[in-house]
Amino acid sequence: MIPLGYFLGFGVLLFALGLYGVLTQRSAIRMVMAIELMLNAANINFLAFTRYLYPDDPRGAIWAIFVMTVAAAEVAVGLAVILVLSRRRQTIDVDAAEEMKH
Amino acid sequence: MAELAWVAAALPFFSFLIQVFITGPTRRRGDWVGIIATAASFILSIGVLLETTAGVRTGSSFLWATMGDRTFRFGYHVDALTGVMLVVVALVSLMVHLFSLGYMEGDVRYGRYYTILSLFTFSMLGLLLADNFLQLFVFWELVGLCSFLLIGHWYEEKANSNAAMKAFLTTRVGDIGMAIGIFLLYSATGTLQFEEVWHSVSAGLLTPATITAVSLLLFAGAVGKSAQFPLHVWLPDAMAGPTPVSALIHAATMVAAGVYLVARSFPLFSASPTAMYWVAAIGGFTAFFAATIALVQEDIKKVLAYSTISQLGYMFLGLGSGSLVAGTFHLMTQAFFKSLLFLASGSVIHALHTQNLHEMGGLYRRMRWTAWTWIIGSLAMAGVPPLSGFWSKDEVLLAAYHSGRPLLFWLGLITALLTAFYITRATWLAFFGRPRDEEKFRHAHEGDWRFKLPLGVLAIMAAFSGFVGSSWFGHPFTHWMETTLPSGFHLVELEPAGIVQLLALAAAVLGILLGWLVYGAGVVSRSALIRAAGPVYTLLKRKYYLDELYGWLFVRTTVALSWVVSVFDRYIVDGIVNLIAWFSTQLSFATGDFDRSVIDGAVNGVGAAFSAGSQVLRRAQTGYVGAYLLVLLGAMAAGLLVLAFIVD
Amino acid sequence: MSTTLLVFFALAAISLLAAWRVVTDPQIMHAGLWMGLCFVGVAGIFLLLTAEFLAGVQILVYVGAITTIILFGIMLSDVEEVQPQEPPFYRFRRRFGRWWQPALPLLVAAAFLVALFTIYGQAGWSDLQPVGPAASTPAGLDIPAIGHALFGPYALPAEAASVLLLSALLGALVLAMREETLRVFRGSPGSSRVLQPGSGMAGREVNAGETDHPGQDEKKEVGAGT
Amino acid sequence: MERNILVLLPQLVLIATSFLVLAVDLRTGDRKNREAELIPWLVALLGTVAALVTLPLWVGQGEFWGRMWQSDRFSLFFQVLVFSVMILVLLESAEYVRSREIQSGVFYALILLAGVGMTMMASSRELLTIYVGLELMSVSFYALVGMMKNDDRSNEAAIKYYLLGAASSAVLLFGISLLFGLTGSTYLPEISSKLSGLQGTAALPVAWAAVLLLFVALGFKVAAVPFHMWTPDTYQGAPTPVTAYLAAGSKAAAFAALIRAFSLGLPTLADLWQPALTAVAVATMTYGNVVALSQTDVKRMMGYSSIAHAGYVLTGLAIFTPESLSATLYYLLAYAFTNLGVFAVIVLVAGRRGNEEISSFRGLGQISPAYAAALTLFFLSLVGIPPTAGFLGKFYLFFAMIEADYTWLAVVMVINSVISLPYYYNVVRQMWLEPPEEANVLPAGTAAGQTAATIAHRALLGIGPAVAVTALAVLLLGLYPQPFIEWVRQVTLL
Repeated sequence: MIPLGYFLGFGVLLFALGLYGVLTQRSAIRMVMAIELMLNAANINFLAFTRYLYPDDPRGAIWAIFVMTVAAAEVAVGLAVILVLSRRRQTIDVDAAEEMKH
Repeated sequence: MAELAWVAAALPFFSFLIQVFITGPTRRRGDWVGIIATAASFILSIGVLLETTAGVRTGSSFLWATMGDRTFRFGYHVDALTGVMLVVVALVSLMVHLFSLGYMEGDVRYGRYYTILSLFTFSMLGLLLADNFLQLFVFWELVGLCSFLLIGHWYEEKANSNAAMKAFLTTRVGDIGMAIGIFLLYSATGTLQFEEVWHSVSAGLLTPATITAVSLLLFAGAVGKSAQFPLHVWLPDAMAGPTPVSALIHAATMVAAGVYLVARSFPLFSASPTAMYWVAAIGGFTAFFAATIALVQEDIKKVLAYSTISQLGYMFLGLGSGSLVAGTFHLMTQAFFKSLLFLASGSVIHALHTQNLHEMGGLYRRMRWTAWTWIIGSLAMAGVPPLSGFWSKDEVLLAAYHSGRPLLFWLGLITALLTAFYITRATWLAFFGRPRDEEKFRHAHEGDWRFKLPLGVLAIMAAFSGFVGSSWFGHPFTHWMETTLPSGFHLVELEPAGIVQLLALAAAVLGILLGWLVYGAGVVSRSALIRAAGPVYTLLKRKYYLDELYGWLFVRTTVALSWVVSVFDRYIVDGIVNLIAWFSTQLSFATGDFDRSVIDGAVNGVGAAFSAGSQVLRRAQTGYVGAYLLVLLGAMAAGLLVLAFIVD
Repeated sequence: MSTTLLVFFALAAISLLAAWRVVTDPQIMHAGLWMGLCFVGVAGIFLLLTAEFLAGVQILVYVGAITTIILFGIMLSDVEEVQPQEPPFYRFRRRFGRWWQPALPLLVAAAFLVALFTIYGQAGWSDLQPVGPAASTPAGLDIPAIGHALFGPYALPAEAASVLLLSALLGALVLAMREETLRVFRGSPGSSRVLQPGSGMAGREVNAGETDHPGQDEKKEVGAGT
Repeated sequence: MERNILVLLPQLVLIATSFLVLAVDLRTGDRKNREAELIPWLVALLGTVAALVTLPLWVGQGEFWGRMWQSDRFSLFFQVLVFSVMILVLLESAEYVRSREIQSGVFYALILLAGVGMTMMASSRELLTIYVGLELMSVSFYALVGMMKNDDRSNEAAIKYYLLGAASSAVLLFGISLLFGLTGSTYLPEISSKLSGLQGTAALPVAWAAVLLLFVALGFKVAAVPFHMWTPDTYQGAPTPVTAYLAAGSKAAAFAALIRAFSLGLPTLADLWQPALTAVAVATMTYGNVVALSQTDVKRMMGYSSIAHAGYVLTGLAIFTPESLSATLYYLLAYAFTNLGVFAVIVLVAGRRGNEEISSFRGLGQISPAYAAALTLFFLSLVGIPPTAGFLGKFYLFFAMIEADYTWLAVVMVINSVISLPYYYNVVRQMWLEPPEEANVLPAGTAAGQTAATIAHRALLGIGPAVAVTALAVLLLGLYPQPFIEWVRQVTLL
């Protein structure tokens, strides 16, 4: 049987990839995608802990469902904001939005 | 009556409210409200004074806030010290209210002016009535705010609003110290009520180090408020405000709040010799230092401003030398004669529309009333008996004499001489001699009763208020102060010393005489005086030519003797006046320079450092989301690394 | 090496590879599709964790909804792909200027990895085996149990989540809709308001169904206004 | 499992009102008519007042809805605070929304829904409810911040807030998942008891990591250094009432969650997070104050000021005594009212002058002395000069610090408040000591500014009451604090 560490390690790798992605991208939509990867990593943690440590508690699964729901809502609003950006500036490069600084 | 002392503070507050909400700040109807309220406060204050000097001490307070198991209270406390201060503040405020009727007539912000005067009077009386440090601090900030608003009264001129800012910010520097001192005191004693703090001090609950630290920090606040070296820079600039305001706030009351703080906290301060030493040292040095600067000021208000700094230094010298009586007594007399001088200068400025002493002259012929009251004020300040300043200055010098710090005593004595000298100079330049500006002189005229009445009243006070502390009447002031001290503390009875009185009198007379010689009799012309500065400088540089003198003496005695006579002629007889005058001039130029470059520089420097830091740090905000994310997530990753490998 | 372990490694490899491509694929549309594949891989992992229901939800929500929204977003925003054909380090230098700064994202990610692996190791989670029988679904991941929980003790946050969705709906609607569409929607076509240049523009290739709007004119307006 | 609908009454009222606002907005779609335009606003305002009014129906302490909802004095306090904030924000919005072409119906609905999220964050001991409340608030704010679609800055602010917010919520979730793995629970009291059982074991570093990740996400919301980077940009770009809402409401709610999570769920780790929070608090207040010195845009300046104040408030949590927590709540109360007052005047001035540069406050003392005086009062409160709410808030914090032997922290805070003086003072100087610049006033007939008389008249709608209420609150909290102190002391007996 697969040890818990494998799942957790996979989650950490996924989170780290998301971390790397959100830091290197300039496209707003890609940043959103990278953030979704991070959320998935959290979900893997919730389910792996439930399966291995707390098999009788549905709490982890509930959390996973909420994370997905909230992620969908967040992505919807986020994309709308990005859409306005693309309409105003003809780009989804977040570096174009740097009028306010210092 | 003493139980109603708080009403004295409440009345100006109601006047403030009425002026804000009913008469409106822009129309000129509020002035009489303010005057009536202040007059009522004054009458009440006299009642309070009469009772408290008979030994009544009372007070009451209500619960303001409970934090944890501690309570903080707001209330009032009345004793003889409060009584004296109440009368001084209410009287000067009333006189300034009256004087402003004429002085501020037709001003664009007339209503606002009276409104803030009421607020100030309320705040100042509240400060005096406070029975704990917190309340004192609250009113301390409020008077600072009023001062700020009044200095910047004519803000159309940039210099005025800058002066207001400088005053506000510079005093805040002292206030940090004061706030920290209050924290320390609270953490050491668990209370801020005066009575309880004094009790902890006398019961020995505080370590000497704590007492010293708290005292010095509180004194930092006093240094800021009372414009002592090195935080004195704001007061001369504060002269940008209307002259009656200078008389009220920057001569008689608010600047004296620092002295009041130390006097009020006397049981605390006197428990720490180190703190007392610093109070005396800073006071003595400031007294001398400011007096030298006052010697060469051309602006009549600046002369008075530096003089105020100097006199406040005197009060601290008195307090620091261990005499509560000396400090507070001088506070009282100075309030009267200095506000008198300011109002008289206001009268002159109102008549001439200039503040420059060199554009005045001969005003005695045009403005007798103003001139006479000014002369009374200046004689009082110079310390001529039996005017008020004589008695209080004598008390301060006596305290310094007995304190075992001869340097400070001599500094005080020289200051007395310088004081007499510069006030004589100002008197002569303004009121005597030929008018230097005929055009202005022709238009000069005495004001109406609104000018004369306050001057007259204050002149009477400046002349006679000293008797309450004079030996002729058995030192009643000393007995009043005795009653203000909590049980366990006693005033040190100072043995009268004839030599001190004699020296003080001599200094005053000599100063006036020298001033008269230079500016009145014209024995030495002023241009010659300045020219003479060159050779005298060489003289000093060559150690008075002593080396050469000896050579001549031994080699060619006869010639040498004649030379010595000539030197004596030239430098001693002719120049003794020049020497003193020159010395002071040089010193005041030097200190003035020090003032401008070093102190201002330090104050500005700290500000500049912060704004430079601000400029650098704001660069971190690049505007790129990527960079923001990097900081956010980078901090997170760094934190995780620390947790994983370092914390254990 | 057991079969399940092989399957795990295969799924993990697919997911991580897809995730890597999300970050690096030069075509943003492809990146979106890679993200979908990654989510599918994660769903497979959920199956290995015997969370069948969650795997289904993952497919439905993440692959079916979120990936689709993102692909729609890519199409609607319809601007040139900004992912330049340069290695990521080089790009980062352009943004941050200093030569060493491009390495920072990598450092951050690496630090996260190292730190968490260390911490997990200390917690003793590396070799932990599941409680109970390996293959069967535990009670906590059982569909009825989840259902009971969701509408039992967790009913309140579930209701709150619906309010959250409402809020997101409103926000997305008001932001994404063009001004004139909104006006039609609100029943006030003849509003006296002046449309400011650049306010309600559409992209060049809006969906065919929306061409009844004067998109061409607006495009000019955009050009003039921005 | 006590399923009492009454505990949720205020939230239900708000949600219902948001529906009503949307419906009314559809009906009054033709906005030529000024009165009709105000109907959605009025509905939202009345709904919020109704929510506030239902609070006396408080059903008492206890847990409801399967431990998902905690009704106690703490939640009551924050509900009162949030609803008051909402009412004031709505008062400030009326004119702003009209003049900036914002979709009023959705705008007000989102404000109401964000309020529901905030109160949820404060009313639960279960991380799940806190998380959903946080997201409800955040999602509403993403849209609210970017509501001015014709304004590049508003959109930029929304982009920045959204991307950083989404990343931080991912971090939060990862942290919670670790906490769940360690304790098997996301219910704060259970977490606490499990963690105390884990003291000294090798698994503890996981809890530390979780604490850190939680703090990153919540610190982001309260704008603590180094998670503050969004604050100035978002504050500057967002519609001004939304900025006020962010500063007063969002920050208070995030502090509520932070206090709940740390004092209830993680007190056993206090040895670890207390020094860390202290360091963050000092860095936060110093950074905010120093950088604010060189700002020229008043909203941006208030952004940095808000960072500084987050630092002050964090000290209360860092000291972690019952008194310091009470002081924190008192400070939040004082800060919320003061800040709303400041933003009300900013809305007024920006409406007249067309921009939010500090120089546009020139001569306000002459044009409308009452507003200038009020703004001066608010700034005095922000600096902490008596006799204002801010002074008492700071004093209470100082008191707590001194009692807990943190006198040095009090000294740092005093020095900080002096550093902060010049930038507030700059605005005050512009108002009182500078003549008004006529060129700054927009010519008559433009959307924003006409004559001073018109302004004064217009200001009566919303801004006037908002300023009056906040000014009174600031004075009341400063002069007669005793009842409020007693209130917050009861609250922190969690």
